[in-house]
Amino acid sequence: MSTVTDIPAVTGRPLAAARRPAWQRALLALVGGILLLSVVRVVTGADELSSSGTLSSALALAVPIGLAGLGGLWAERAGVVNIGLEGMMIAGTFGAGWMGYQHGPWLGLVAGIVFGAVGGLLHAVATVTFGVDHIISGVAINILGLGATQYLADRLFTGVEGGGPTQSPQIPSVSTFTVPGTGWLLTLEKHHWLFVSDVAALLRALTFEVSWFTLIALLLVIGSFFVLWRTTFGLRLRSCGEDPWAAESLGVKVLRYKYAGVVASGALAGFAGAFLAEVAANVYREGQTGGRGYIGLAAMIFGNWRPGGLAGGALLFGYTDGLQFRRGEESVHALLLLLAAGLIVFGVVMLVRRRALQGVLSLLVGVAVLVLFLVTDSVAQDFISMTPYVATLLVLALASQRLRPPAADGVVYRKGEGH
Amino acid sequence: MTSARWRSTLLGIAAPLLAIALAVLVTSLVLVVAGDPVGKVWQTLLFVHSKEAARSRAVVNIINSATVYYFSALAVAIGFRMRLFNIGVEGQYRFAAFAAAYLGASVTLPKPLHVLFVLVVAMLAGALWAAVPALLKVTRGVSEVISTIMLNSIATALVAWLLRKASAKGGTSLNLSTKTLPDSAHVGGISIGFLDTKVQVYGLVFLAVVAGAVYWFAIERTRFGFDLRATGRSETAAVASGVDVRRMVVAAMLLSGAVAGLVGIPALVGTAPYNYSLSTQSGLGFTGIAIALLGRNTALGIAVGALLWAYLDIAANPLQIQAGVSTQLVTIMQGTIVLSVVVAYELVRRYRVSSEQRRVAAALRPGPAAQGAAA
Amino acid sequence: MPAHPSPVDTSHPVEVVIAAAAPAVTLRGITKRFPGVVANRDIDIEVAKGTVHAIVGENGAGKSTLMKILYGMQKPDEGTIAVDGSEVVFSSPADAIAVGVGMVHQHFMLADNLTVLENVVLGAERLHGIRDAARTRIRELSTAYGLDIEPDRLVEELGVGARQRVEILKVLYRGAKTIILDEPTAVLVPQEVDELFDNLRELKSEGLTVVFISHKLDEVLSVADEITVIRRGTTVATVRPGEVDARGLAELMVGSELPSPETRESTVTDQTVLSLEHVTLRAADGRDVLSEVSLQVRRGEVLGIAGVEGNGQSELVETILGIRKPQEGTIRLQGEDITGWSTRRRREAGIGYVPEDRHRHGLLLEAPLWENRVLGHQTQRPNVRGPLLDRAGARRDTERIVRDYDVRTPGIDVLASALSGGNQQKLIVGRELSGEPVLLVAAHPTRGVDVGAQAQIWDAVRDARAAGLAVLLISADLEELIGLSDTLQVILRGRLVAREDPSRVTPESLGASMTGLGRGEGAA
Amino acid sequence: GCGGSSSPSGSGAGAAPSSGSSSAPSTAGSSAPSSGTSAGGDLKIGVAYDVGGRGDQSFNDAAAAGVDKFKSETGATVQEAAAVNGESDAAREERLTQLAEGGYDPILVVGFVYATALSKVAPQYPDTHFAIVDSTDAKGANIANLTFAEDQGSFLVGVAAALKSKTHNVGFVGGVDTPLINKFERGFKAGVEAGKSGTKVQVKYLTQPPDFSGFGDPAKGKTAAKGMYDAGADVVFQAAGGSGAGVFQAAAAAKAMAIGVDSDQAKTAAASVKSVIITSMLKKVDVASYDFIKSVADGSPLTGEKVYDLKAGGVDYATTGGQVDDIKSTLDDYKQKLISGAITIPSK
Ligand SMILES: Nc1ncnc2c1ncn2[C@@H]1O[C@H](COP(=O)(O)OP(=O)(O)OP(=O)(O)O)[C@@H](O)[C@H]1O
Ligand SMILES: Nc1ncnc2c1ncn2[C@@H]1O[C@H](COP(=O)(O)OP(=O)(O)OP(=O)(O)O)[C@@H](O)[C@H]1O
Ligand SMILES: [Mg+2]
Ligand SMILES: [Mg+2]
Repeated sequence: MSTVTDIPAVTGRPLAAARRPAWQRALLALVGGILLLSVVRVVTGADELSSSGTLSSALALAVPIGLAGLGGLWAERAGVVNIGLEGMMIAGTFGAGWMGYQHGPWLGLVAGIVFGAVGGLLHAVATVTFGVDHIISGVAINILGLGATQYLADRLFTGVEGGGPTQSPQIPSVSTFTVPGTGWLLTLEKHHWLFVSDVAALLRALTFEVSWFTLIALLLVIGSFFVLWRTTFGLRLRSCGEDPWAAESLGVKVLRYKYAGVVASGALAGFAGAFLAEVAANVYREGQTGGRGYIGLAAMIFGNWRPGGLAGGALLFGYTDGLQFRRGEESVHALLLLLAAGLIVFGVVMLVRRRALQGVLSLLVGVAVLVLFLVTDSVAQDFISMTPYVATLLVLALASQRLRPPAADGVVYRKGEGH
Repeated sequence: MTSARWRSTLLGIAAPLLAIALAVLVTSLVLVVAGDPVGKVWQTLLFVHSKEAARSRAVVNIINSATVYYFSALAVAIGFRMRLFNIGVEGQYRFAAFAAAYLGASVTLPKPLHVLFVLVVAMLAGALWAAVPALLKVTRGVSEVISTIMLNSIATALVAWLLRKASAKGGTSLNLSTKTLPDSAHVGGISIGFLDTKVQVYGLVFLAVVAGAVYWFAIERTRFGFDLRATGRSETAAVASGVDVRRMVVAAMLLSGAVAGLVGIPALVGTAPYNYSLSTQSGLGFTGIAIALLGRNTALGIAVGALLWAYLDIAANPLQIQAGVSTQLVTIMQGTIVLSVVVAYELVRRYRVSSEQRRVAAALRPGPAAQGAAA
Repeated sequence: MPAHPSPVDTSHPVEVVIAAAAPAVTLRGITKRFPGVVANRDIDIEVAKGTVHAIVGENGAGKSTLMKILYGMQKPDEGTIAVDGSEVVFSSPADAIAVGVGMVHQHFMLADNLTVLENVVLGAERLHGIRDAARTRIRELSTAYGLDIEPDRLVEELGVGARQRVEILKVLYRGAKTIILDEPTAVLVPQEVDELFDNLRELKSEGLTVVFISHKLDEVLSVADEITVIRRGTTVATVRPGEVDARGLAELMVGSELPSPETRESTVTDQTVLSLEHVTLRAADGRDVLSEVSLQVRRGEVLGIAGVEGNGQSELVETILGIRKPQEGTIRLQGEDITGWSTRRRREAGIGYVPEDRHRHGLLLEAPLWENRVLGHQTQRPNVRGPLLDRAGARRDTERIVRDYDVRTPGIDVLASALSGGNQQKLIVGRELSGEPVLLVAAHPTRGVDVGAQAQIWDAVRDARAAGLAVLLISADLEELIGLSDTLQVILRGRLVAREDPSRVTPESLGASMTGLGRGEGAA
Repeated sequence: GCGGSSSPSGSGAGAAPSSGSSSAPSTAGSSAPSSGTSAGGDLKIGVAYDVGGRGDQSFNDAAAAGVDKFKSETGATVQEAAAVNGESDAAREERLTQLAEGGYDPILVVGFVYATALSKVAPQYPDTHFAIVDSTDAKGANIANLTFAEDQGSFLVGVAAALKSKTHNVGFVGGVDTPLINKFERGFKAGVEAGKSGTKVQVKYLTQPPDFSGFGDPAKGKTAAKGMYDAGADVVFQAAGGSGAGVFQAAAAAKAMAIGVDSDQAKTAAASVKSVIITSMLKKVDVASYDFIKSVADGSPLTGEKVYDLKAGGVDYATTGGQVDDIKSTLDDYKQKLISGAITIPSK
């Protein structure tokens, strides 16, 4: 009976303390990522891979997706699945267009947010008050958002100079800011040096003619993290998504927090819509969201229901989406090299972990992609438009997925009826 | 007992009736606010002033649309029954419809076999496209919500490319299409005797009925269905009971994809131009989600939902042409109905609970016989 | 304010002696109806300040419901609540907390994915914020009451004992004056129970009031100052421990004798049903969760596994069931190597399974009882015929189980979630003993089950054992473990570390060897 | 539909056409009382629009402008209906049937997606006159196929682009990758090559069918055009419907040039971007629709294929803003060569 003392306890994990803090890991990943990209750029000569133009396009394309994802985050952290983001986003584009063309972009933004929030409110009434299945309500809101805005646009924009049933008149532009004295970044970028130029391009993308809306969006990501993880309000809201009955048993007014989360969710989706209408374009246009609400939802899941992760997901999508517009044939071809490297590394890792099938498969595909890269020198137009979707799938398939949705996400909660 | 049964049937009818009342109310409100002619709209929607022929055509068109929706919703429902969210029916059916149209036009077979061939190709192609998210989920843990969203877009690009490669059109045509299916692959329409119209019901409407019956039977009456539902209700309990959840994920996804593959087929083999082209109907996968939910994932409920949906779709034309109201009203109504139905069911549920409590309270009074946990 | 019982109340067989001070809690005429069931009917209870007041009753008697009403989680249909002599109306637990009532639920009310700190401060953020001040306060309380709680751990990493202590800490953190504990001891080992009772006495000495629910009557007698018995939703007696013994209490509850888990004559044969040889199971991070476990269960034998929760019992069970695959070792059932078999195949081969967490692993809460009868036996008669469900057969057999195991339910079409915890358990046990299994893997088969039903379950297990069933029993109830087992092994940190003789071991010495302190014969 | 689009599937399109649509009250389905008295005043005209319908600021609007012109001249009755995104052939068929059944004649059908439906409906109403814009797939004695030589018009703006480009690098942004938009691309490329041999042409389509959101996603248009300008282009031709607004924005931001489509967009685009639009490829659907209705009113209805090419004045380039005045003679030269057949554009 003396042998037992040295056996490790069964419960409990290796302590997280041994790992670096999250921000350090993120920084490391960022530097590693840039370096990898830089090497591929130098090897392939595809300069668009990390040009400031590509990166600023990536940012512009990522913002609406990220905002929608952030909307999803707020709702789902409060335990309400929000598949209605698309509809709320559509409402946002309409609100921004309608108010924006009359009273300028800032009031347009407010209207976009309010319209999105109204969609959120409807979702909250259905799911929280009436206990309706969250998916049903979300689908209904997508349909309603589409129908109602088209109906309203027909009523409100027809006959207005520059407008029509499918689009609003022009909305005045949102101003941008440029950090003064950073012109040298461009010079540096133009040298195409390994790593240095890529970093310069990144900095330039973040400091040159950036829309104020973009800045607000970035702040919202950080702000969401702060509010949800560092405040009482956030703790209560998250507890409603993890275990509403436990929260209820401690006197948390669960319904109220769920309402707050879902309405905030709608407001953020509305912001995403306003961004599309006012920054990405200068009009409300029917069908302008083009499924970005769903992509936002995907980004949120991709990011494991965390603001940093979803921002990463949105940026990945925005980057690969933007890249196809930047000498796509050549740039996407260069991505193949990156992909081949990824697959081969993954295959080796899998083999080391004795998962033969996955390892061999991945190696084979990796080599095939490498061969494809070597024997071709561009990717056909026809396939370029798949880039962001394929890239997202591949990253998900290669990254080990330990998804952890809020435990009571999507569960219909009725007051006083917990088990 | 009989009076209790009466009550429960009554309550069962109450929910849909309440839903319709709610939807009518909300839609009328929208009309009033927007200043559209409320009375005229409802008359048009009910085909009050339509000619006999138009009404007959509408009936046939509703059945045809509903047939197509039915497959789509059924495909979605198979996944839903085990909490698998297949948003990818859209991509699956378009990929399958293309494959079936293309391969169907490139073989020569005698009549019944040729139709069978087209059906089998469609189901296999749908299942193949659905296999990707299934495998990604079970081997790499990729959420099917993400992968199916991505695969819809990938299918769009892929099919567009294949269609361009395969297109039989040329000259001045601005369409792209596969070759026309030969006669042997056509399924004749059915004329409904008492309806005064030349438009015919898709021959494959029977396949939809059969699919619904098989679905009901498989889900409610077989071991497989039990395992599927058990997984949906509690994955942990299902695992402990011996269900191999990974295998269920793959099976449900493949079945869902196979049924999705059928979505495009009634129109493909049932009406001219018997090919897949740029004007082939799209968006059915998303409609399927709404209808599956509307029908609460049951075979019968989905049938009712599909008919209702189709009816509103068909009403869009007269609404524009006769009542002068924008077709978006139909979209608003569809959204409203989905919400009304679920809200109505919830209200009826609450009423049922509270009336049950009152009943218990009343039953308690007489004496100690009614005491106890079991009432 | 009516601080004293109204004159209408004359139904109490034993009158409560009312203390001079206003009672901590007075419940008057509480009635609560659920669809199909009256959970509480005209209940009257008075809890004196600074006492431990126990509430006992059969499964489904309405104890939990009553406590939820007192805690503001459910609204009574009729009746009044008074705290410290003044009448109150609770619309949510917040109101109850505000007047100093706290509750520990038996089904933990903890969010797994939040830290201990977050779970504790939730709803009481105003006291010490949500960061350092709160952390300090938690450490203080933890030390003061010997709770041994680390605020920054995720709750999902904690074992049940620790979770129970977190629940208590939650209540203490809020400075509750009246603490409700719903079956707090069901998951604790004796040492932990003792610690808990020490804590309760300490709380009492500080003037706090404790309302305590348990099915373990000797525990109740040892710790309570007053005991209220509830039968079928209404109060039938309030007694003091000195006035009654366990048997008397049981009779008040159910009108039957207090049963004992003792197994009479041995039925052990020499035919091995289950054998594990050097089974090692590793977690994802490579650590051994089970190492080199070897054991045998024979026909007619009950092998008891004793151990503090979280030492690999769940993993052992799941490995035998095929839910987890061991990295090394062999599992045999009746001589056949089943290591590579699926769970389904194992269950078809005759392994019955009573899981420790009935809500997660044992039931489809949203399905009717008869479908729950099918669960786990989807390929066996009378539930199926070939690939088809046999609804009639399953329903008939469900009715048999409801009858034979005294499952209190309005019918077999109600959802499993509507049954009280104990009745859910009876249904599961009944199901798993159906269809003549060769091996029963039972984790805490009588947890949360009242004394009457407990006896029935024990009898059922004994009968099956006599008919040749092999049983692997895991239980936190050491009396049950010692009483039922033919052989006892102790599991500690994934290893079988000791073998005990159930005819000689006492709960105390067994408890000691479970924590690695005791001395037993070394075992591999 | 959720991931789909709501944009014209028929044509790359631009802003409102020149002729009178902004002044006309454009509530769908309005049947104004006849005020005019000239021939055709008792005509009941039916119009089936493609997705987007009247007021889409695109080619549906162009068709509507022709109808409006006729209506204002004669006081004819007009009944309109628009397609729904991604609908079935049966739904299209029903729309045409309802119009025909309602006694509307002539019936103008806008968009190639109607071809199948029209070829089924037209034979059932042999006395009704139909015309379909952008398709030759539906044939019949009572069908006029109104098509346009988009490639010729695009050729001319291609020449203009090549001549105006200082970087010898130009771009083409197509809304959706369909044969119709491919036709614009082919013409444009040929024109660029003719204008200045060796000029680089960057090509990008925003979406693939049946995802028609490429016709209504200005954000994508902007990103694509920005990518081209950043990669050295200084003129970009857009055939991207509603997404074109984004192309103009990108041009303005890059201080570069853009070319509009369908209507004279230098007139109708937002004030802030008007100056970047050096010319537009004009596709005069209004002329075609007016001609067709008039022909029916005059008793000599058009049938069969009618190609609106340069010769027929169906396509052209715009000169608003005077930015191509310096090369006008060259452009007109090419125009003549195209008309005479001295230059032909490959059809694949
Ligand atoms: N929310 C509810 N809905 C319907 N019935 C309920 C609900 N809560 C409790 N019941 C029923 O009320 C009765 C009393 O349940 P309660 O949980 O209070 O019993 P209990 O005394 O705690 O039993 P146990 O000892 O098994 O825990 C049971 O019949 C139970 O099924
Ligand atoms: N919404 C509900 N609908 C139906 N039944 C419910 C509902 N909520 C709770 N119940 C059931 O009523 C019973 C009382 O719930 P409670 O949380 O008190 O469990 P419990 O009786 O303490 O269980 P245990 O004995 O395991 O501790 C439980 O068995 C629960 O499943
Ligand atoms: Mg209880
Ligand atoms: Mg209990």
